Amino acid sequence: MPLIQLDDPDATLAMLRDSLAALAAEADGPATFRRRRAAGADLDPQVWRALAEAGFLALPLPEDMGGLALGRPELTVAAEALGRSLITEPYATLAVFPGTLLAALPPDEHLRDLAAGLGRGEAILPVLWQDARGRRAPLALTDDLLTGTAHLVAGASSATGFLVLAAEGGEPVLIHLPASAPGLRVVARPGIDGATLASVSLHDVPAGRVLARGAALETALTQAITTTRLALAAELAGIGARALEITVDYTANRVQFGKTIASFQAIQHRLVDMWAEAEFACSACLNAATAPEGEVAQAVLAAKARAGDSATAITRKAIQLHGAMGFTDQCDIGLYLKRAIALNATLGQPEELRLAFLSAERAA
Amino acid sequence: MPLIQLDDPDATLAMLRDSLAALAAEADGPATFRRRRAAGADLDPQVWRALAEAGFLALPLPEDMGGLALGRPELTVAAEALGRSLITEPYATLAVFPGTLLAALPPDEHLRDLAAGLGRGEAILPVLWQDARGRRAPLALTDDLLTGTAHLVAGASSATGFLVLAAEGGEPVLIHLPASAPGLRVVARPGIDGATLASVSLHDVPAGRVLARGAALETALTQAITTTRLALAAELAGIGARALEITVDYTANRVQFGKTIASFQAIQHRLVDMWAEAEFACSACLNAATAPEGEVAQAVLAAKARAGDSATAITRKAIQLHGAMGFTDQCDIGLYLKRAIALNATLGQPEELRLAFLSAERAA
Amino acid sequence: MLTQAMPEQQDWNALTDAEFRAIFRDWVDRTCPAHLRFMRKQRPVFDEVAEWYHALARKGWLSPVWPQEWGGMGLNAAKHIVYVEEWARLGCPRIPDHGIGLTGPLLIEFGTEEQKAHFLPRILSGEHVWCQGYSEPNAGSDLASLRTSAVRDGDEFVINGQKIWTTLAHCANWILLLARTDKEAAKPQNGITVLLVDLTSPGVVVRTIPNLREEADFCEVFFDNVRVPAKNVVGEVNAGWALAKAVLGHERIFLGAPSRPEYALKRLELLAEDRGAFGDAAFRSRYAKLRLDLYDLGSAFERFAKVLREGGTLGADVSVLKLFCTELYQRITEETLAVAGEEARFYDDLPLGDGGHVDAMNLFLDARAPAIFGGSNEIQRNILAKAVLGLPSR
Amino acid sequence: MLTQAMPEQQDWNALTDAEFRAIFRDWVDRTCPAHLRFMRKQRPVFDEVAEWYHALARKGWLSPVWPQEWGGMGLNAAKHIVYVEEWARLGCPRIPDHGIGLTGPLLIEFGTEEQKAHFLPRILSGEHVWCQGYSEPNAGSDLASLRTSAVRDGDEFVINGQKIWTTLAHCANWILLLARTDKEAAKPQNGITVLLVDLTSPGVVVRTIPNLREEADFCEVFFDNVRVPAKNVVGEVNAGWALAKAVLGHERIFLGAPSRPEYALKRLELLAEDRGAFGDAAFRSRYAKLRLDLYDLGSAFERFAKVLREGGTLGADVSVLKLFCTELYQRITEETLAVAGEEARFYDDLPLGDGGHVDAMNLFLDARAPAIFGGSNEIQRNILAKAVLGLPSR
Repeated sequence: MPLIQLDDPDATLAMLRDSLAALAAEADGPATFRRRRAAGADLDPQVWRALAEAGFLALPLPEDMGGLALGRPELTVAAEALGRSLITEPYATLAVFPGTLLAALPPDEHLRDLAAGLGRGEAILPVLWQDARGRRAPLALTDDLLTGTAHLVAGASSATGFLVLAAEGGEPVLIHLPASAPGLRVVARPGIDGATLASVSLHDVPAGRVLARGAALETALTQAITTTRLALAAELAGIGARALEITVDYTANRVQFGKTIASFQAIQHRLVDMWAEAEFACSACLNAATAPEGEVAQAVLAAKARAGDSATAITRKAIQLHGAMGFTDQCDIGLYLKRAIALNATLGQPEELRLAFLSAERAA
Repeated sequence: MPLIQLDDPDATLAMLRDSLAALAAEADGPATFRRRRAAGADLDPQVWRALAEAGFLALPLPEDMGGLALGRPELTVAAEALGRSLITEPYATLAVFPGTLLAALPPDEHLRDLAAGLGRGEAILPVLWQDARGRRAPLALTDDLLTGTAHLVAGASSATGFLVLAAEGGEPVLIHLPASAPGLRVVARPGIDGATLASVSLHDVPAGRVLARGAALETALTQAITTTRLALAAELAGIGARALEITVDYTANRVQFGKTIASFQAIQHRLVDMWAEAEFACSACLNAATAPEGEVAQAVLAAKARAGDSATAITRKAIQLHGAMGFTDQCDIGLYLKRAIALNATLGQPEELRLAFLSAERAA
Repeated sequence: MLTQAMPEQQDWNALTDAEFRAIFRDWVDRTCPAHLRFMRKQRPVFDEVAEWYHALARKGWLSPVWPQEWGGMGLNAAKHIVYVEEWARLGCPRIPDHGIGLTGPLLIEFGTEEQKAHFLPRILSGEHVWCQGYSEPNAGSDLASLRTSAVRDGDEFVINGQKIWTTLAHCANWILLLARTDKEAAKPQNGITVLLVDLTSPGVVVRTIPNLREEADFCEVFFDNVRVPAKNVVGEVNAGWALAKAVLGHERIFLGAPSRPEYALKRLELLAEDRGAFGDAAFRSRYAKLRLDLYDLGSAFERFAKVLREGGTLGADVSVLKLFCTELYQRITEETLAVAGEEARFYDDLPLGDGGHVDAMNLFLDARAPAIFGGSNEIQRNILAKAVLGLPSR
Repeated sequence: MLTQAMPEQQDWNALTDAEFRAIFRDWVDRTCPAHLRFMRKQRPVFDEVAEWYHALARKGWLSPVWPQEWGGMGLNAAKHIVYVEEWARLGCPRIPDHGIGLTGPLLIEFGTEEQKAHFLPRILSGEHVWCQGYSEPNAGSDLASLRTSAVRDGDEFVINGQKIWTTLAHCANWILLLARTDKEAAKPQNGITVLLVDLTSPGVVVRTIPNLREEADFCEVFFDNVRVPAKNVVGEVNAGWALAKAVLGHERIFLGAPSRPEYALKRLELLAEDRGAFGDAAFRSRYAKLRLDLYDLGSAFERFAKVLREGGTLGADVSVLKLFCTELYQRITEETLAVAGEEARFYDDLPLGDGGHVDAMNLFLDARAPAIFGGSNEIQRNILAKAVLGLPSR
């Protein structure tokens, strides 16, 4: 069955998979999804802590930030495993994104402490940077005061602080703000994957420490987006592959007209096509995880687009093949669909990513 | 099986169908296609004469032009029947288009004679008006001389004359030119449906009689395009429906692994989808043939787009279901595909037609 | 109970379609409450729409196809189509309609005079709210294999078993039940009986099944030695299969009515306008395809409606509408999520600049259902292959 | 006949892939004639490419996988992939390759020493041009049901029957024939024998079957009491089925190699540039999808190639490449016709502003074939359902 077939010479990847499997056995993914959704929460603190303890949050951080200094292959395998187990905490946006952003900045003591806290799960640091449509939010730093509203913020209610990407004059600055800063207002809305997303408004909030600015910040942001997209792609690939497996099992056991559904040729061909989509998502992620440095950006665009299309298509078809059962909330397959929709819509839907790939290629 | 289900209170349509069936029994469509292709001809004179004798060429002309003054339903049924029988003479472009163009112009004696000759099959009058991409050709009338090149011209080698749509100053004029006019050059290329298409160059050709000009001409042209597209749509619907029938027959008789191909569920579902496409093409044509005057333009855009997509998709899938046999030239199904491609590409591919529909609707 | 004002009745079928349409639209537009128009919820429960239900009943317009002697409008298929079209155009809410659409017609065709006299007025009054007890956990598409049993015991039948996917059973008080009365029948279709069962009877337990939108459209209904009077059998014992299949008739055309995708496309258009998507030629191209698919669905619907209008009957081929319609509905809602972009991460409705909302996710999730229910699209394709194309099974 | 210059041989597998690639590319680029590069014709006949065939043979590079002792390069799967990739990248023409790819490997694995010594050099020299006699009119996908018979008569077999879809048989002089030698076998797969048959034998008639492009790729081959020496049997009599199935091995990966869609996408790009289609965002969107599909096909191909590179063997799952590749090839050529617009009415190539041409229709028609041949995509899906997903048959 489809898996991202990475080389694993020293068995690090197998270890990561085992570790996540152990975690998933404790923290039942679908049950957590439903519990968090019912609570209107933005993450499940228990699962988040477990992820920290298993080292998943520190995975992309360098050693001097208390991290494991693991690379793209390890991140890919970790995210894939999360997808397969339907552990739906905001790993990509709340661990990978701020983690790789901090890791890519010119380091200093404060920044190292922040990142280390993030890796230990003690600091929860959503990045405020997107507007309601996912574009750069108009957050302004003027006379040491921050003003503006960021949207689509994961983990805002659980946050210990925020990383605010604002503009000062024409220059981007990154500021660390404590969650308790005065003039900061969080409004949460339910997300499709059972975690709330918030808009965070800043009204003349006294700016905390500036962590970085200018070109170095832009470069770090670009890197963080690419790495986060890779994690999202791998998670989507895991979701698609697992949803396929679940559907194969279901249809191979469900009997109609005296035969299993999976024995009908039309259903078999449908399942083969779903399997092919899962295979292609996995090989695209493999390619992105192992591409040479100069080709990573393009490879990641391709992988996120492919894995997003693949996971949403597979899970939609999986619902159909589950029949009436698939349309119920009690059946886990619907949760896979919802998670796939959410991740597919995070940091660029496929069409946008493909056009970015094409523009870069044709400009080259 | 799919058919354009028009009301037929006085059995005119049944008569038309019978008449075409008799004609098709004589003039074997596929055989004529191959013969005409081998000869590098632009039409088959024998079949064209038979169409004239059966009244098909005069069908859209008013009575004072020697026509039958029949309406959209009759034209639709005639074109559908041609499609089903794979009579692949350039009926739409060489009978319907010049016929309805002449019929829509302010009449005079000369124009009536021309049209009557067209209806009798004695005059073959391609319209010169398109450039190499199907846009309006830059044909200019200056000091009574015509200059410029028209492309995509059906019947150019068989023509007795040409209807030239040129610009004089800023104004459109329509000129009748004898085929023997000096300075007129025809270069033919093979078309995918076994009839050549030509480019016709005019180099200081003394202009013949001006048949019409100005707004009246533009209006007539718009009407002629709409009516011709309706004929094309109906012919495509006929092609698709007949290709489906052929494929149902073939797969219901072809045995593999001890069963007929058509008994495999995956093939059955494929055939059902092809049937649905044929059904929708037929109902779209029915709608266009019976729409009230003010809605015809939109209904025809929709019908031509639907029937074109449908016929090309059905015939492509039909090839696949015919297996190796479908890839041979000796199997008629390939001719249906080729004819579908040709008609689909005539006067606007589906994408272009859909965008035109949308623009008109959103402008309204 | 039956004290409504005298309904306004006449021979509707003697009017032209246009005349009937004008009369019907005018009254509905004046009468259906604004807050019930274009409801987000596909399947409101009885209490939410009771006001509109009773208004229709008072007018005598609640049951379009029942004969006038039983309080219906007696519409022929052509007029019924107008009724449904105007209903959709004006955005009237779906009412709990199993009594009107299923139990009523069944009793009118196969019921005893006593059954008709007792049950039909109670449907019109809203006293009885019906649900449909056909599907079972292992008899969904393959209904003939149902197992819920009804065993004769004196003047009663004793019911044991379980039904599932029973729409709105938790808001109903009666169920039209298919039960097995003969386990030894040669073919599983034989040995099935239709029973009218009071859901308030002892031994009945109803449990809701929340759907993908976390709404309780569906229920499970459990029967534990539930006693039903033998007079509540419809038709003959063991001959219920034919009855259950007989009712649908010309109404199959409505499974392919363009109203759902039409509504969804309107939402897509609103969102796209608000988000400026029409400025993107790639979106325009995809939107134009969906728009034309809807337009052509209208043409195809009209071709079948015409058959009914001229007094014909529909063949199996009418299912083509259901296939195309349900799959188009899905494609429209998928494009809506694409236009939503990053906002497709939200579960709730998307705000528009004018203060309105578009329920993108609600529609996307809802669109999963019609391709599954009412005979899944796979089953429809099987039927079409045999019945319309005559494809062999070997 | 066998008087070529000494081939340049060494242990290619000891080189890195990159080293081998550089050496191979350099020589091919210098040697393959310009007029044979990127030929419009998919399947040139022997005479059209003889020059290139002989150049390869002289160099010893004609047979990438045959062992060096038989005049091959002895490449392992990894190097073979490089060979095929560079071949495609440089636009070298396909050569009549049934001798190299089919008869040769079969003889090397199952042939007698005498057969090897006689036939292998004649393949390299071009004296023998082979074709493959497997399919029959009623045994296409279902090869086991073939009927062409071979009856023992002393030291000979007498062949009667008909083969079809025999690629380039009219330009070949030998055929690798599957024939039935036992009509009574319990399973139809048993009782089939592989024979080497001289096409110039009396009783052989070859007839071409023009394809959709009016080219004679395929033939029918008729056998009327054709006598074949018994020493021309490969392997055991009645045990030919396993042999016929055995040969493909790792080469199944090449059925899904991206070269055809890559070439087609390049043509689409040229046409689109010339026609200004990249200025239309709707086209850009569709083109980007095709471009990324091709890119991802490359990633998927690489994932399977890696297995071979590391010495592994491929499972049935490699067919996913063939499915995706052949269907992508079709979609690209369909989009090319859409860009052609009104010009999609032409059968011949479309002129570009720079004097070049794009063979839009040629590619569109050619793209119908790969989804049909080499095991139709329907058969591939059946195989994948069983072999990879383990789906039940009841």
